Amino acid sequence: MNPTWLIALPLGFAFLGIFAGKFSKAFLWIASLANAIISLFIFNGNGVTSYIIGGWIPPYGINLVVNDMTRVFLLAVNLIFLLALVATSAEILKKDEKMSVAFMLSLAAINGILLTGDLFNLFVFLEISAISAYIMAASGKEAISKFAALKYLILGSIASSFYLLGVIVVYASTGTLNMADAAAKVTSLNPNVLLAAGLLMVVGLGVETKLFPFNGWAPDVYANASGRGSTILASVFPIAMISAFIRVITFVINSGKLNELIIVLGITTAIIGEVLAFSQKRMKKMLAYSSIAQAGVILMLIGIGSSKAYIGASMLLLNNGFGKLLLFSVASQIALVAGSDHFENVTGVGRKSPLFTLLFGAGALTIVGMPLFFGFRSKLYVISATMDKSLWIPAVILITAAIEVTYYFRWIFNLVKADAKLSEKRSPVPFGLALAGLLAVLVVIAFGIVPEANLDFFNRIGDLSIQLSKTLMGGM
Amino acid sequence: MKKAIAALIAFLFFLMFVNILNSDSEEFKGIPKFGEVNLTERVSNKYISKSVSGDSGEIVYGKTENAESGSANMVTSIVVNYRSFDTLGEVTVLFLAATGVAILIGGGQRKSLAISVNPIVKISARIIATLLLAFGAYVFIHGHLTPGGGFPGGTIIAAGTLLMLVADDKKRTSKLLKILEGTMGFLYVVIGIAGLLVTGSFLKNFLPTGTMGNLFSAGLIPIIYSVIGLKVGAELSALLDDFFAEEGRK
Amino acid sequence: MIQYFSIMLIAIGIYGLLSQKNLVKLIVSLNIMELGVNIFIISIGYVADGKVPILSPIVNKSSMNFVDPLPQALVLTAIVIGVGVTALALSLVLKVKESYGTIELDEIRGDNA
Amino acid sequence: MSVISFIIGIVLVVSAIIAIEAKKLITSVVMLSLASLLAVVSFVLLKAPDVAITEASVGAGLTTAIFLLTLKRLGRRESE
Repeated sequence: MNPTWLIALPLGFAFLGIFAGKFSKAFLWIASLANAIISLFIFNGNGVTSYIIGGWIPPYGINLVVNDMTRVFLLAVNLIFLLALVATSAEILKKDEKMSVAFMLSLAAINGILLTGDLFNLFVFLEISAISAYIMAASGKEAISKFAALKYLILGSIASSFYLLGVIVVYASTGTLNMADAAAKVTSLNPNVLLAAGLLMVVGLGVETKLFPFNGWAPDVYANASGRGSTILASVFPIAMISAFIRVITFVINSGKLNELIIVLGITTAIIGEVLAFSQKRMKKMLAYSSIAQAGVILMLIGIGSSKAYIGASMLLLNNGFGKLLLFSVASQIALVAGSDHFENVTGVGRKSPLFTLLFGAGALTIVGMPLFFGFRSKLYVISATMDKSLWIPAVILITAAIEVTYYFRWIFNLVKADAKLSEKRSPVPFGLALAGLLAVLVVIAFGIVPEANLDFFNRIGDLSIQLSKTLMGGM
Repeated sequence: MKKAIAALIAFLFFLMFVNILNSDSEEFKGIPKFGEVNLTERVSNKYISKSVSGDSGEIVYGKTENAESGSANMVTSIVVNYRSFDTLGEVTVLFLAATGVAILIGGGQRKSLAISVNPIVKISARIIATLLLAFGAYVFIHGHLTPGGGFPGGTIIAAGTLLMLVADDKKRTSKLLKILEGTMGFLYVVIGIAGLLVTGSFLKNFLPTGTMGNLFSAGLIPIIYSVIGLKVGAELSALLDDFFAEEGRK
Repeated sequence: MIQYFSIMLIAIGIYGLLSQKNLVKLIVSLNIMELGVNIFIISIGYVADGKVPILSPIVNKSSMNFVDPLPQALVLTAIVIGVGVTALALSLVLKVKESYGTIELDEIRGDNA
Repeated sequence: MSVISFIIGIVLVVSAIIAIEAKKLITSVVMLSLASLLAVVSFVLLKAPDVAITEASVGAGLTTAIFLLTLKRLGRRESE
């Protein structure tokens, strides 16, 4: 199956959707369902394949690269996107038809980011995904969502200019834009030029991956976007952005000094994120800071760059994707039921509707890494994988997990606490949320308890990253 | 104080860049000095000689037939042929931004300007707008021979619309613009999928290229540029219309 | 020469983004920065005494000395993306002004606290 | 060539600084437009006519139009 369909289908439907009125919502469903099915087909394969676009061989033309890591991420992204749509299907946004267009384009762009093997093409897809993210960020009801979106837009535009500058420095000195070709040629470069290009790109991708100190936009955007917007931003986008980070920073640039910087920044991000998450009074803000912390841990692992670290990072990334899907969709619904998502307001909401507690609890438990859940397996793997490198990193992971446990349990206990203020009326859980939520819970538990052998595809990610086929990535 | 820190950071950035600009040495490769680029070390060398799929000898304007990509304008051949996928993305960015503007501030009725417009101005505005439309079409149809192409062509069309919006209280036609915009974008994707089905590669040219320098000489390029031109024109017109519209006045 | 000026433009844009408090000014700074980036990209492909990369009756052979066409194609994309982002940013500014009544960062932050 | 590009570069940088430091927003926008036009000239000097045409129509023309329309909608208090 040619993966170009993953980009072309949502793109085509989005163009039709702009004048199709009510049908554009149907198009969104068709496109995401079709994408989920296609990505299942693509998942059934292994090795590295390059698909050329326009009939021009790389490095002259643009190509799409499918490797074992991409396969897992593609399936995860398209599935989570579909589940997020189902989970938030009860929500009605302002100008819903046009918003559907933005969601379709974000789906196309995310698949493009995961697939492309060209530095400049990645820039174009990053821009599409970023602009759709700004629109999602502005989709909230409160006025502050517009201000948050504007802040995000300004930071994001600076970032994309920096990324573009980095790409141009690479092009000027190596004469190519193809990732594999560039990766082979940067080794003969002046280390200062390489480091400068890498720094520019780290700033550029750091904003989107929420690396400290470029993550100031995230809490306000996540906390104030609409339910659907924040769920997709928090669960689907990180997978794509971190995949772009891996491709560009570690496979193309791969400079030792830069990797050390990323480890340091990652640790800082994780600790600051957890500490701030601990002190939050609003549920979605707490989740936003927790997302930042997760991103920090994952980026730290990418900075380490060993095969096992990649496997661990991918596991954490998927765990975060499914967990945040549950948490954000439930938190948005709770905010709707309780009027706001402040700590005092949501007290006892879970007692009225136990399903809320179940879904929120499952999401929280897999994020903090409780046994039986996928999070436990991934954190255990990460700790054992990084133990031999240095004791610092497992220590950081344990400390962050400890902070996570305290504040997530505080919120869960708050949800089930008896509160006299609440009326006796039960607040029903929308069918879509219940369905998608239970499916996501099944996934995280299944990944947590199935035997190691069934998760063979994770090991293939690791195999790949050793030989990560700098030459093969471009299919030269 | 804040300004001083900002200036310092900007200055450091400047220094870093000047440093890497002067990094090309015998020992290591860096960014070539201004004007001393060796094109044979870059991929563009093959775009110029049109020999990506195999050496085709020297290309001569007005003589060479069926040259690769066929466009006399090399920038155009890169934009809509060698790297057409980027351009599809670029069109999508503009489309998405226009949609975002419509979500945020679109939909209102536009406020009529405070000054009354003389009928002579109205009529001449219509004439000039028609001329601009024709000129815009000329620019994007000849994109493979002369500088220009779909994006400037579309913007010139939008300039005509701007003129009409300023000088003339015509009825808004934004629904029509949306249909044009959407169909043209869809057409671009369909051209790409046709390439995928006919030749096995998304967006691959499946039309013959004629003699270099003729109007019909570049396969899909004039078609795609016309699609882009119309799309960009409709998009930017709708965008300007949204900025003219006043929220809350239906 | 023009290369240094383009970097200066980027630096001025960064300075503006860090020091300005007015939302429209921030977007102006962003545009200046993008302008600098675009000029820088074009300057990367300049070849001394190079020809415009368009074959014509006068410049009619592909073996002549041309400037690099690829950066020009990239800048075309970057310019169009820039205008899209600017339009979206300005419409967001209009929305912010509508809800907060101001476009000064300090006053908006004051409202939120 | 080098004298012209030097002059253009100087004016470009000065207009950029005025655009950022100006008190009135309208001055800012006009100076941005001027910088954009000077960039068009420098694109021509760098042998990039395609980019020059696009920048002239999209960058200098359309962007300025959108900025001015925004200033008009923001009202007098903010523009001055």
